[in-house]
Amino acid sequence: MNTWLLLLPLLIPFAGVPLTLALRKRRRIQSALALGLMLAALGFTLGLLRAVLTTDQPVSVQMGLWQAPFGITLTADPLGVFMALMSQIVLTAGLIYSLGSTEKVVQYPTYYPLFLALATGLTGAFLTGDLFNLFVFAEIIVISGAVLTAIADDAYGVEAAYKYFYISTLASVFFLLGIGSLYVSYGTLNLADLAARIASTPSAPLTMAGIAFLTATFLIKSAAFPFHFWQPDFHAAAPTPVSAMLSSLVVKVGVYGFLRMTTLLFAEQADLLKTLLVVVGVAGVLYGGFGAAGTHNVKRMLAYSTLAQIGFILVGIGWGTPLSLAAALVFTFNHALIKAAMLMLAGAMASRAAVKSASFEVVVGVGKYHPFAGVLFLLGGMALAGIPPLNGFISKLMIFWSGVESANYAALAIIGVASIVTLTYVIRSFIRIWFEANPKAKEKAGDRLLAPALLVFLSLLLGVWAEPLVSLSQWAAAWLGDPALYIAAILR
Amino acid sequence: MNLLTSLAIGTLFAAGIYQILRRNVIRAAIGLVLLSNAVNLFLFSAGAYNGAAAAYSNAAGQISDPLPQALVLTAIVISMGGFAFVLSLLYVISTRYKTSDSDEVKGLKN
Amino acid sequence: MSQMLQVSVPLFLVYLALTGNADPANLVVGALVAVGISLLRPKMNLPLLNLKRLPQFLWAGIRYLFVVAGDVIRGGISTARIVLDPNLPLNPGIIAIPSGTRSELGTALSAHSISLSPGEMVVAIDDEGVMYTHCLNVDDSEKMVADAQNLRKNLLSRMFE
Amino acid sequence: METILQILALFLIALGTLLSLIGVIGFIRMPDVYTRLHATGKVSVFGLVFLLLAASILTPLTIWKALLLIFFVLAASPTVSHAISSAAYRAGIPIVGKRDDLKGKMEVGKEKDG
Amino acid sequence: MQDFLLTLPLLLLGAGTLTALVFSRSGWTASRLGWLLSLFPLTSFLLVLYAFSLVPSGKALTFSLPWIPALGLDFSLYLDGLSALFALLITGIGTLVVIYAGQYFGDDASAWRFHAYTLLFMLAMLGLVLAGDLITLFLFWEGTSISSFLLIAYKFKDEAARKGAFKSLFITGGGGIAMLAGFLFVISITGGADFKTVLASGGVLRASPLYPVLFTLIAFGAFTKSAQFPAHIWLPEAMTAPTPASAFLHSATMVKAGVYLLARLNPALGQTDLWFWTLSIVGLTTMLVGAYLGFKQNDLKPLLAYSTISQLGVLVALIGQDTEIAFKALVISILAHALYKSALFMSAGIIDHETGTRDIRKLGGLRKQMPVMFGIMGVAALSMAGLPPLFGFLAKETLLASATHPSLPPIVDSLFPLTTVIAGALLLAQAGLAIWGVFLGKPADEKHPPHGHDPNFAFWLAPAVPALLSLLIGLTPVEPQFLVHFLADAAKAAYGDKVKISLALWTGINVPLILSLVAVTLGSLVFWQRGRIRPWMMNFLPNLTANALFDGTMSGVDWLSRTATRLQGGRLRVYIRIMLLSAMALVVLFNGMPAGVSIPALNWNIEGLNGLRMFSLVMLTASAVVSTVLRRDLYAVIALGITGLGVAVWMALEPSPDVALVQLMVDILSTVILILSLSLIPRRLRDRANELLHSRRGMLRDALLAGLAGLVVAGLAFTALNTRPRESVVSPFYAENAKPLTGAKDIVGAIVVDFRGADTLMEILVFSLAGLGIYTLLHYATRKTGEHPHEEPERQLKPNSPRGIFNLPTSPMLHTLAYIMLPLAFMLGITHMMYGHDQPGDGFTAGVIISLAIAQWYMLFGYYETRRKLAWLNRNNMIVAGLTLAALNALGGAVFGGGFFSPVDYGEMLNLPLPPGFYLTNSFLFEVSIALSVMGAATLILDNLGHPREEDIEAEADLAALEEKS
Amino acid sequence: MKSLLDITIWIVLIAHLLMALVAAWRVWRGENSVSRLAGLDLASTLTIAILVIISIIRANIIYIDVAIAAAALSYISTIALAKYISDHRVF
Ligand code: NA
Ligand code: NA
Repeated sequence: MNTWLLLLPLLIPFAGVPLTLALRKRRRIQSALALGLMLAALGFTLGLLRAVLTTDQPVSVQMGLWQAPFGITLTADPLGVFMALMSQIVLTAGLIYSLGSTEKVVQYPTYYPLFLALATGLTGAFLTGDLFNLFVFAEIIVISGAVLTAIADDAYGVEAAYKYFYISTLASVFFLLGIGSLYVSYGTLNLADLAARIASTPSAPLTMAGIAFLTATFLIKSAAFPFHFWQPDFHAAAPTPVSAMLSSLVVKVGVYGFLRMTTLLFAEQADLLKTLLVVVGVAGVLYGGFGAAGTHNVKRMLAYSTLAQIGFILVGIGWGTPLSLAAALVFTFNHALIKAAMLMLAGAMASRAAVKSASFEVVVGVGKYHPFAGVLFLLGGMALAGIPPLNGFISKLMIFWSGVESANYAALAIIGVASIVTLTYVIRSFIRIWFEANPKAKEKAGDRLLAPALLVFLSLLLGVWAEPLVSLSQWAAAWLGDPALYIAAILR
Repeated sequence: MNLLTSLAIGTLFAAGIYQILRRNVIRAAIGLVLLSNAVNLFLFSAGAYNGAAAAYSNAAGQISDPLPQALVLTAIVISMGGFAFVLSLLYVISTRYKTSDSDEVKGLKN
Repeated sequence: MSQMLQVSVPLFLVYLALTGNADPANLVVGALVAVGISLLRPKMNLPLLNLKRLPQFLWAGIRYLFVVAGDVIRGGISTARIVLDPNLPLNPGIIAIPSGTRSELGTALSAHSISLSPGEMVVAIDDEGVMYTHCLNVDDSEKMVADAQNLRKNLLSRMFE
Repeated sequence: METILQILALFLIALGTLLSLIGVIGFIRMPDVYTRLHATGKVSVFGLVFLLLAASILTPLTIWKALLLIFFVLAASPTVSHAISSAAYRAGIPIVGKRDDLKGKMEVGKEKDG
Repeated sequence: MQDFLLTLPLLLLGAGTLTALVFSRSGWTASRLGWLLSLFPLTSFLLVLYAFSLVPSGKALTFSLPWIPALGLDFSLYLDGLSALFALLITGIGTLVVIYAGQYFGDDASAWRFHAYTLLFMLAMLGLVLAGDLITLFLFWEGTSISSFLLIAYKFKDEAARKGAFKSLFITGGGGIAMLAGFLFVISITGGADFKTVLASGGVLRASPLYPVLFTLIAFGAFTKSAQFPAHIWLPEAMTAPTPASAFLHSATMVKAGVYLLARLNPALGQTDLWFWTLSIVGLTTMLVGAYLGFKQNDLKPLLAYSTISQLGVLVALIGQDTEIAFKALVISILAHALYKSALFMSAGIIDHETGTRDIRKLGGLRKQMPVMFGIMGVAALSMAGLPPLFGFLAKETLLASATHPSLPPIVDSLFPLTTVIAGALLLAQAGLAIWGVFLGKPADEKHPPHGHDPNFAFWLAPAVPALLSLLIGLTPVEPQFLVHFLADAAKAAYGDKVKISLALWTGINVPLILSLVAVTLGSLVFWQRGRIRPWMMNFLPNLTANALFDGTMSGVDWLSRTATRLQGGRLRVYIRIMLLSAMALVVLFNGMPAGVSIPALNWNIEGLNGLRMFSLVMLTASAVVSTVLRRDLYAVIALGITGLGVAVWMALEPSPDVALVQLMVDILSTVILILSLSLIPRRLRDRANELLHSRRGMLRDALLAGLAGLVVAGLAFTALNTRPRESVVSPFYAENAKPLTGAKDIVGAIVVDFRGADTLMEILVFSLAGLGIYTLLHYATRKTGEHPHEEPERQLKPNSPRGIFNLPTSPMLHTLAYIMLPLAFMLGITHMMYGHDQPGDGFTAGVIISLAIAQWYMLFGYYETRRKLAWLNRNNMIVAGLTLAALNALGGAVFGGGFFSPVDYGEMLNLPLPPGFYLTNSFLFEVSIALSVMGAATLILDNLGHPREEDIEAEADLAALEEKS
Repeated sequence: MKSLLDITIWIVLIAHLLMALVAAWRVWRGENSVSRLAGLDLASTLTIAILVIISIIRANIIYIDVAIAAAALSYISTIALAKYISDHRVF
């Protein structure tokens, strides 16, 4: 039973690719089917979470029943299922938005197949227990994301995809170099097995090289400063529903990678890495914050903001205390919801602008006719800035708290100061779009607001009733605290 | 031999990087191919001691490590697909930006 | 039907060559595969050959092969001599050789066998079936190739008319 | 019998390599593209053919499979030389030699370097 | 049970907000709505009163609800004297403000928004003072920031409102963050957030080494909120808010939040030198600055705002003291100020509303037209001036009393009274300015005297009530005991010890009284000489404001932002260089280059095939390098082809025939598509970009960078080669089990389709996505923008001209070859699928082989003829079939083989008579599905890269339909 | 006899690799695109030959299977290049 709970969230979107492609001539059925499949996958993921929670044991499947470490392991440990659930929720919202989108791209026959492929890649990346398999899933994410961006209505989509792809290729190269280094040192690819062997012989000739290259890889994947260059362009140019997924989920693959590195694979050697993550994170918080305040386009602003928010998360991982890890997880989850919602709102406003663009001088004053969107945007912005009663506040509270408790005052001070910048750009953009006047702005229909409304509601809910998410992440963080448990659960 | 092999891999990698850094996008694309070749060769050298026999179950004597070979197969296919996609991007860029100079492809900035 | 056979029978043989076992099951599978592939064939303008002329076809074909082989050896030796001669006695040039047929296949086969033999190489072919051939030594190629071509031509015409 | 076959194989290999060598020497010595194509396109191919025959003696390789491979090579290589030479002519690469029946029959490219 | 009582006032205000929203569409006028909505704050006022009557003196009423147990956080409320004082002010004045706002907006039906914001703000404010723990307090604290942002920006059409709103939010928000950090420090020290714990652990807190930090953070938060110098600058600009909002925010409530916080935490954090000095200095400075700047104003509202600032300074300074009298002064001043300042603000609003201006230069002589307002405003102003017999006088007396308290340290004991007197004098002068300017004096230009008359009762009722109260409390002969105890409780809560309160105005001739007289005389002098003094003040350092600080910060932020975004310059090559260097830096940082790279580790034995390896290595390296130096892209591509061959040979020698085969196929495929894109991108474009043809700038730098990277990788490979084990950990398993478990001789093949089948499954997805992506990009995304128009069918050669490879049709020779090779390629591919488990080749090679044969057709017959001749070629459906089959096949493993992806031998199951060496397993089916999807994708790639301009029937139809839609 | 055979084969293999190098050299220094193309063509023929020789040395026909596929397809890239050289378009 549990086997299927683990397999289906991955298998359904995968099978959805050919199915929706087969239905490419009947767009209505195609899109409905895509949403249906995604909802089904989400349902099974919830079931999976329940299974893992009740048994407090990871669910794992050996593909083809080849026992670990020889076959490929699918693993839903608390962290994995946590991330998978996050992805599926946001992906569902993304599909809902696509159904109501006015962009041409959603009408292309391959849009939904590509979207489901993205879903496959994300779910798989979080649920696989094998290093190389993770690489493959990451590649699925890269190619589907790049394609979806290249075919965007936005004329710059191709450029964005081109830059993203080259930089991702760099990441893939680093990833393979890292995998090779670890394989030659430990002769295995299964994460649990690898972790066990690294623990027993911490310093093989190429261990550190492996760490270095994996670090570089995940720094690119998580678009952390100074490996971020692809991100603002890419997230700004993609079709709105896609950019929402990219900025909220895709960068989390890197975050996930660092969580695995610091808590599972290199639990012993991770001190340097953790320090590095704090430094990089702080840099990202500053750079992203100021970039967001300085850029000329709402979507870009939100992309830069992702850079900053990832910074917060990396700092949390770097501090590495149970509380800070839990904080990082809560932050990860909440940011996914918020950022998706905000990008959707930005896109929705762009779709209502005189010419379809998200740049400020176009969308300024467009909010005049859309007060509801304004309320959503203000709430989302508050969440982003960590203002109660929205979920962003919980994230900020926990990060700050863990900083206080682990006595990391320097970093804490900087990110504290930087987080006022968030408030600045959020409020400024709100003022520009909803308060300033623009003669060109006309009453105009655009993308539907259902999806962002749902996400904002969820953010509000998770702010007011934060207990479930917080305890969930503490549970996951507790598991991260003891890699032996994970290893034992897989190699049993 | 090891030294020569590793130097060859390094040279291939360097050539790839150098090409990727060319302004002519076609050269940069060629760089992608060279890079993936270099990485694949590296994966080979990450395999356990390369034996005298191909990795077939009926082979006599020490066989070469099959796992990296399988990984390389996957990596080749993946990078092949990506490479083709990049080429299509380059074509569109050349029509949209009327250039094949990667330095002139900077509509997205700040 | 005969079209299909003309495609699938050779394919069947190729299958056998590739798999290299004459197990009855393998013959069946091979036949199925061959037929299956021949179903995908594009409509081709192969000259029909009816089965009662098959032996004649084969006989002509074999002779054709020998002619070609002869040319090849002859050309090979002459070319080798040229290449290895210290002062490279070349007299290259392009000469026009009419294939004498307008059918694509016929021209193609002639051009192929000419090009196969070292020393001559068809550069271009026009709709009349004239093969513009590049030769290492124009003078001796001209006449040799010419009568070789006659031989080929009537062999081909016997194979398919 | 065994030995005879091996001697035959040895002969074939030697012959094949010889042909390939001739091909390469021609490839180096010949004055222009067209003449060079005679060397590469054919001679070295026959070298390969003889090697295959030898292989069918020395290895489990069946003669049928060898013949199939030979067929591939022999079918392709003349055609390829034809393609290359026509491309060269079309591109406007001049031929060495006085006689050229093809001259003026088709429009050719300006640039001397395809 | 009674605890729940505390939630009711909050719930009521929430209900009020919702009611306002509900009535948004009703079209009710603001005044009607105002009356209705005023019931909510009124009721909660009464409820608070009732609840407080239940509180035993000196105790507190608490309510607590677990909020985030995981973090030990509760949502808790807390009612004692201090919170009651503020709660009653908020709800009481709130009630009046709602009514007043109703009148102010008259029959404007869109003012429901304002009502909603007001009630929302009231909710937040009430929650702030009723909060029972630091976190709950913070929740409401931020709430007040946001809702006041909305109130200040209410008239968002004018820029000043937007600016003011942003400024207040920025400053108070920044303070909020600092405060949160401070709270977290407190919590981590005391181990609890609720006030019971915090107030009880003052000793621990003051002793903690972190005390200075947390004090600074919390004080910063409080100061920003309570507009203490230099953070006071947002308050005057917040006057862009509609007057009802100003009256509420800036008299009774929001600005007092900081005061409340300090008073609340005084027992825990107070009574230290740091506390005393900081609060005294900041408070007194603010008092002076506010009083001074206030006297410069001509507009009534800023004038009142500055006097508020000055008052807030007083309050802060008082909290700083450690004397009973100070806290007596504190509570009295809070009450007094709330009363007269709200009255004054509301009156100012009425004046503005009736006469259309608030400028005291334009106003004047209105006492006849507006007697009632004259009365109300007069009383309030006198109270502000601190003249008997008004409540304000008492406030000032007690203030002076604490200013002259003997316990004060030197210097302060002279400065405190001095500043108090000066400030008092200036405040009196300001009060005079207001009254004189509006009612008594003459307007600046006599010709246009202001017109206006008293509004209706409902409008002036709101200011009348507090004004009257400040008169009554002063005049009452007998102290109202209730009030006394009430204030005493409040003061006790703040002071932490009993505070004796008396409301008697006359306490005999004493120092405070004398100082008070001094202040009054001084003030009267200043007012009398205002004609001289104010112009001088205007000219004296006219732009000496702390705004410079704010603007400086803002422009700093902007500068940093511009710099940050400038780093994103748009040049991919720059990005890659930076990333590459950083990555190499990482390798160095992690010390990833092991010492294994040492010459002794060399071994030069050229055994086995090493010699040949060397040749192939030389070949591939040489051609790779050559491909970088060749000038023409075409040559580089050819050289790349050689590199590919070299790699293939090396792989064959490794020995790994499977990979060598795939490498060969891929080498051919990538050469072909590279040539395709050469033909797509005009050569002049490529040459213009080719540095080898002109500028060589930067090439050396790139060469160095590349060399560095190459060295690192070489070192990596060298270490790997020298340290790799003779036998991997996992591979022996594959070697032993490939044949028995999967029936495959080819171990690599077994890994690809069985042991690690999941990788392959996803790999073919990637490949298919690439194909689909190219198709969509070239036939949909770029078509809709009409970037490359359709081309007429291929150029034809003119009849009877010699044919070769060039143009179309190509020569018969080539046609024949194409005809022969296609079915052979199919056959080859099928054998790869069927026997791939025993020999090199698999589904992927099968797919590529067939696609290449088809590509050859495209070359030799052209697009349209090929599509016509190979009608069965539907790429998308091939991908559909391939991926579906792959998924089903994996499921088949689960159904028949016991596990997802498990090997199943259908042939055996159905005991079919299959030829030896061919097994109808799901591995075979997997190969088939791989072949199908790869074939589909590869054909898509070749076809679309080769013919971006030709029509694709399916796409054309789709796009046509799309056009109709839009 | 056997050893003689071995030696010959080794020599042959070295010879082929040298020839491949010659071809590569021609690609680097060809007087025009077509002669470089001819070099590539020669190199791929020699690659097939090398595969055959390896299979003789290893007495293992799996290399022949590789060679077959190579022989069946390697000319396609040559044709593509030729077509591009002749009129700057391939398909
Ligand atoms: Na890649
Ligand atoms: Na295989």
